[in-house]
Amino acid sequence: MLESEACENTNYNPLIVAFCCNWCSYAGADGAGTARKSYPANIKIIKVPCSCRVNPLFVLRAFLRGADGVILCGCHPGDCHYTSGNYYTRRRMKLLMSTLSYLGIEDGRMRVEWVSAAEGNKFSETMNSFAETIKSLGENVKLRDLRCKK
Amino acid sequence: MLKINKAKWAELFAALSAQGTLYLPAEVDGKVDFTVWQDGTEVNLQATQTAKSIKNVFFPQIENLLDFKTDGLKLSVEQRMLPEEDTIAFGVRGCDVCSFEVLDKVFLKEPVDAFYKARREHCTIVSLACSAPDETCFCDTFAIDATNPGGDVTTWLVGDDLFWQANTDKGKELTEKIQALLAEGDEAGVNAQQKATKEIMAKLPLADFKIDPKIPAEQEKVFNSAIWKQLSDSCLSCCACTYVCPTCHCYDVRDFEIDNKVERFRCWDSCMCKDFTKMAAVNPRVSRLERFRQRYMHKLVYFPENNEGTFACVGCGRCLQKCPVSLNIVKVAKALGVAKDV
Amino acid sequence: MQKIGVFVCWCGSNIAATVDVAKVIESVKAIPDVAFASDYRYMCSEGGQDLMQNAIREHGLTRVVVCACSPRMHEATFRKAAEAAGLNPFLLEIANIREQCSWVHKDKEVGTEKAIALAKAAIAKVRFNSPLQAGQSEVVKRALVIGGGIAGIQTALDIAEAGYKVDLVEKKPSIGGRMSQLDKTFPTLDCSACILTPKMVDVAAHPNVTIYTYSEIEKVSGYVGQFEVDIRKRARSVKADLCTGCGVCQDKCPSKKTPNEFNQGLDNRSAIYITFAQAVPKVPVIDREHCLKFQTGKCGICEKVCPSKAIDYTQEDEIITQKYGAIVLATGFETIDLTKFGEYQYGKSKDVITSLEFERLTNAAGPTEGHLQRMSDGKQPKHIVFVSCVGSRDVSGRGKEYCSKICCMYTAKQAMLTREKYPDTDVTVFYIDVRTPGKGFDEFYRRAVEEYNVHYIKGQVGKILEQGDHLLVYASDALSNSHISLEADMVVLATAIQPSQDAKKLATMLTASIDNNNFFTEAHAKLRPVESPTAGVFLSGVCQGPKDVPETVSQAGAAAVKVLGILSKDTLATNPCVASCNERICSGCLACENVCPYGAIGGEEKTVINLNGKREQRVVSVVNEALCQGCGACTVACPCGAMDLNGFSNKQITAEVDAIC
Amino acid sequence: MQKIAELIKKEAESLLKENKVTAVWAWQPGEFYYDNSPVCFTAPEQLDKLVYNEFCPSNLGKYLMAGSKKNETMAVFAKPCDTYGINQLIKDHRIKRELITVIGIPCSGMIDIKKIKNQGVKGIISVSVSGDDVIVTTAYGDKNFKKSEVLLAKCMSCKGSDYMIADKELGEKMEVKCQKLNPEDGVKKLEAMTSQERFAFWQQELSKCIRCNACRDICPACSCEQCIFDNQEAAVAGKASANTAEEQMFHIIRAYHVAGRCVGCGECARVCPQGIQLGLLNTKFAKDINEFYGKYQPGADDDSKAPLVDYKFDDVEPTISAKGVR
Repeated sequence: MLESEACENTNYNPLIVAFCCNWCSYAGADGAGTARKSYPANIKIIKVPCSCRVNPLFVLRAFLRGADGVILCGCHPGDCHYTSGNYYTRRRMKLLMSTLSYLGIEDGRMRVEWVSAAEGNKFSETMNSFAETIKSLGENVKLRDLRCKK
Repeated sequence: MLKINKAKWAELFAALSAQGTLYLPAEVDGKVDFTVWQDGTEVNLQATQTAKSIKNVFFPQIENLLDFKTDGLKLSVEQRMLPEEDTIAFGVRGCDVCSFEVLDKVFLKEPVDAFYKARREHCTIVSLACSAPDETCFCDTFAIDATNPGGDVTTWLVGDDLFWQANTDKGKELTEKIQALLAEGDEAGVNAQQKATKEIMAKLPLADFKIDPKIPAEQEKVFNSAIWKQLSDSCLSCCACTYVCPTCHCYDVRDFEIDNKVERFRCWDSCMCKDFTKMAAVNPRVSRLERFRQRYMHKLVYFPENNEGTFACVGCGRCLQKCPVSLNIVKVAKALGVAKDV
Repeated sequence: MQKIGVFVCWCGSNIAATVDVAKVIESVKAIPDVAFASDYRYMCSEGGQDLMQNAIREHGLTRVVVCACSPRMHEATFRKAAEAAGLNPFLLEIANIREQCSWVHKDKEVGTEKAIALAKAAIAKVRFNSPLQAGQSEVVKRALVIGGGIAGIQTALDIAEAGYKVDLVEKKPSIGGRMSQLDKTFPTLDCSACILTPKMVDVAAHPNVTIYTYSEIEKVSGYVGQFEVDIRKRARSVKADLCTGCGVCQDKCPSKKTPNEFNQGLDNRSAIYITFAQAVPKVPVIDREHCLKFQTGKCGICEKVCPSKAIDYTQEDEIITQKYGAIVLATGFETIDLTKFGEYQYGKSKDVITSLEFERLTNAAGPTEGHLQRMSDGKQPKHIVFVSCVGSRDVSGRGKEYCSKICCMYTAKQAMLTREKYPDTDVTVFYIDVRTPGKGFDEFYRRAVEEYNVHYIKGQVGKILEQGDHLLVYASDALSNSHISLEADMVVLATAIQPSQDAKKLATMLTASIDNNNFFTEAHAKLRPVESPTAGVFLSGVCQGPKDVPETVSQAGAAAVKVLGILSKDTLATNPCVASCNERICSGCLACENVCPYGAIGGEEKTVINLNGKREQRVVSVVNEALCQGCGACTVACPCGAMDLNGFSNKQITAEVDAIC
Repeated sequence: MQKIAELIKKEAESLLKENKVTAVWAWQPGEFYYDNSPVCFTAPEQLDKLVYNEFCPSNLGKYLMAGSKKNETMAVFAKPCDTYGINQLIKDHRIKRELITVIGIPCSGMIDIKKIKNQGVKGIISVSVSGDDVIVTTAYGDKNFKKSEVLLAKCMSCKGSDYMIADKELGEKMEVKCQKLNPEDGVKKLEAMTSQERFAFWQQELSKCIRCNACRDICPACSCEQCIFDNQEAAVAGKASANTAEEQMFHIIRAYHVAGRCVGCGECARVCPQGIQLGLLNTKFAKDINEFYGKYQPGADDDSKAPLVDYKFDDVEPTISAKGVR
């Protein structure tokens, strides 16, 4: 099993793409920075105006290009800067995640979290826990385009 | 004529496989297709037709041509290696054998396609005569003898015996390598089968389907036929017909970018596609009618005009089976009135 | 090919300590279209900006990437600087290598590697940035203030004084808010009503102010400069223009069993009532739920007794739709619900009250006309225990984690006033800490202890039991590390305060964000404390966080100034990062229209040039750029990618993804 | 069916003769009885070629798009299942309702010629159907089948004999008689597998894909002016299969784009030249939508809000539990 191999390989440093909405989660990430709450460096943030800007295509593209995990962070439901953007995100990503699981992709490679601007702590905790999950899952081989070897 | 009994086929395939990568019709997931033989491969020599044509072996759907690499501001270009491994294509039906004649006229003419040429030169074709033609078969229309399909070696499957006859030097060379497995055989069985097969073919619905060899001369009339509209209206513009066709050979060249590298590859394309051959931003054949007409004009008119009357169709009938809306070259030819349906 | 300039900021040692800036420069220089790369100690300084501007001019840069702090800090600064150098401001991107790199990673090698990756992602994105032109939208020269407490009143007055129209909306029948319920104010001990009432009168009388009491916000749409708000003016059942506020109706009203909200339910009021004597407007309102006329159809006494024929049972709610340039939230606070704090017997014993109830109890206009007496038997309490931090600084999950800030001071005030008025009453205060940072605050507290002999015990009250007509208070004494119990006649709970219930609803309507405790979030904790993250929406008073009166008033003034900053302009630059539809490929399915939160997209049958370059007529989506706020919901709903978002285009985001992976 | 074919012919004739429409979409015969093609008739004299039998599986709705742009009046014959797709196209503004006349025609199920041929039948000369009996005459002799056993998969999960949209109905409604299949059963079977098994299954299925786009081009929910996969600007355009990851991407996104819009007509799976079980993907989305957001049948109407452009405040959260996505 790939999973167990990766567990043993402690040097394995998964590549994680984090899409963060500008108003809550990106600010939350800034908050984590201001409070010096660390998280693994291989998590890289892409700023989007709202979590509803994240097209499932971007998520798949990241996996195709070799990301080991993709996390999408937005405002808490009800707190969307654009009133209802994250409600759409919630449906879109729910279905996408369900389908990825159905296709036999490891559950947990993709995650959606609601992180508010005030939750720098939560941002850092979420990122640490997600990185742990991905570490335990090992490298993404199932969705990767073989041409994109790192 | 030589022969080999079913009991020894496994040995035969192993021996052939030792001479090069052996492609043969095998059943995978309920479908028969050309597959690389390995121990345990479910060889199927009964199927009239493989789902995809042998074209895939010589002209794969996707092929890397070269790589660009950047190192800082320096750019280097690396050619991909030519596919020069020896291969054997076994169990190729008459129609598919003839498809090479069409493809050769395209790829081996100047400028020669090095990748196709390398594959072609390193391949020995072992054909398999038809004994159970299907209603969609119309190779006879193009004077292809399915019961004597040619290639480097011709084989016939009669009962449990596979009869073997080398036709070319390449074929003879291969035969010598596996001589030990082959026994002398009697032609009578083969002849009887050929006769029976021809009788069946005569009963099939497309037996009388012929294409007027003079149509290239009537290019303008055919081109302007009013019937194109009704025909093309029903076409979905998908590429199913193109991709299963053993003679369609259009491709697109594309780049795949990865960080500091670009892989340039070619991939099959179809003149039926909206985004085929973009010139000055758009496909010059803007309407479905024009694109639809192009494919059939090419097969029935332009290609023979440029290639001593050879139609770019071998009557394999795959498009008849695969078109989602049952449009196909037979329907088109008949509708155009270029068929001599006696 | 682009000519990209990359500028890497040291931010003193903030970045440079964890990121090898030189190495970042070296890496980006190896990217073919990076034409210039340089580092600087403080890019945001004038010198840093000069460096960038000179490079833009000298090297003809077509795109700029600044690797520095969060774009939330200085994106605007750098874009402005780029614009001054002749580059379209939207051709600049920030790589956040401080908050999201140097501050969260310790290892220099790791930090440097990540900084390079972030720089590369920004470079990949900026290649596809397109020059954007901010449009202009008109400013409606009118402000809306939601909440008619001291915060709202002050903000409204300041805006009105500056010469702009302002509407003040209050949910209750009168303005005045919490401050009108207070007896005295610390540390000066002025009478709350005496200082508030003139303000109420001023605001009511001001020609630029329109007050909507007994009204609520129904709907908000639009954007800064152009908000459109529906205000539901609830039916008072009294014609305000005829009413003289004589009060005969409430005297004669036979239904007098409704708990009086103004007195925190300590006494009852009539169904038709004026909230309090100084109410503005001094017009009663019929509480239809408790009115006999409305409930049974029989009665109608108030109509008969009203000398000015002002009673109107047929009045209906009215929706007032008005446009505003800016909105101020001043929705104030309430005390938390104490049902989870069973140990204090609140609600079970009538003699356990909240400090706000205590305010009413000691107020001359309160239920006891200012006489301190027990609600159970009317006797004057001889020993009062004050408990501070009830539900504040509570990590048990029952209360609030934050400090309610005002309790220490008002508890000292209440204890001191009790001792002054009733010297024979013994007063004990249990506290966790006494926090008195404020002008004259600590002196005030010391007076309570030293001059008024209020017993302060550092410790928490664990349990209160009723014993006969006394209360037995069990507590810990943290200083002597002992358990104590003492008898009390009355216990006053310094109950935590929380934002008003309406905050959450309003936050959703206004798309202003709120924090975990439902306080409105400010745009920047330090530098933009009165602005919400939503342009044109400002915060005044406790709705943003616990505050006392003077702090509230100063923030109210600050919010007014921010509003004036908008109202004084004729037009505002609009956000050019809006959605745009490529009509050539738009199929007209209008999935985008369905998801747009702003109604900014609509379908139109249009003649468009199709993909073949031919004209054809079909339905396509059309974006109203003035309404679009740029969330991007439509771009994902669009299956064919016809809908894209300026500044965050499919290509830009894809390029970032590719660069990172 | 023969009787209905006559009714259709008569109806088409009167529509064209009375100039009520300029075009009529129906089917015309091919070479082998089983290979009928969709066709557009514009004159009454063409109608002798009109055919309707057990080999008319195509939904003609999508063909109305081109004429709709030119404001042509068109009539279309639609089996009950076809009406879902037509509604979806109207909802997506790809067909103008006022231009089209939908004529509902009864159907007792369409025969899957592949099922017959997969049983080793070759050289078909003619097919005759009478009730449940199917007689296939071949160059190698006659073969008999039961219609109920050789129906198209989509007919075995027939949604019923009601028309979701019809300006006129011809003949009497018919039922499909066979062992009914629930399309969700296949999904459930896959869901019950382990993650690895599912991955292996989809690897095998999707690696067959040759990117011919037949699934997309036949789909009544895939009606974009330009598919995102044909748009070079979108950076996902791909013509050929480099490896399965790209195929996965194509099929996930295609299924995702039609999620909540896929009417479940099963045409994608029917036309796939590679026999990929595409229905298992689309049905998964439909099943999830029904489970998460309440029952929804795309194409049952032309004005409801599709689940993915709608939301509820208390929608299920996209969280992961130990057992997978819940």
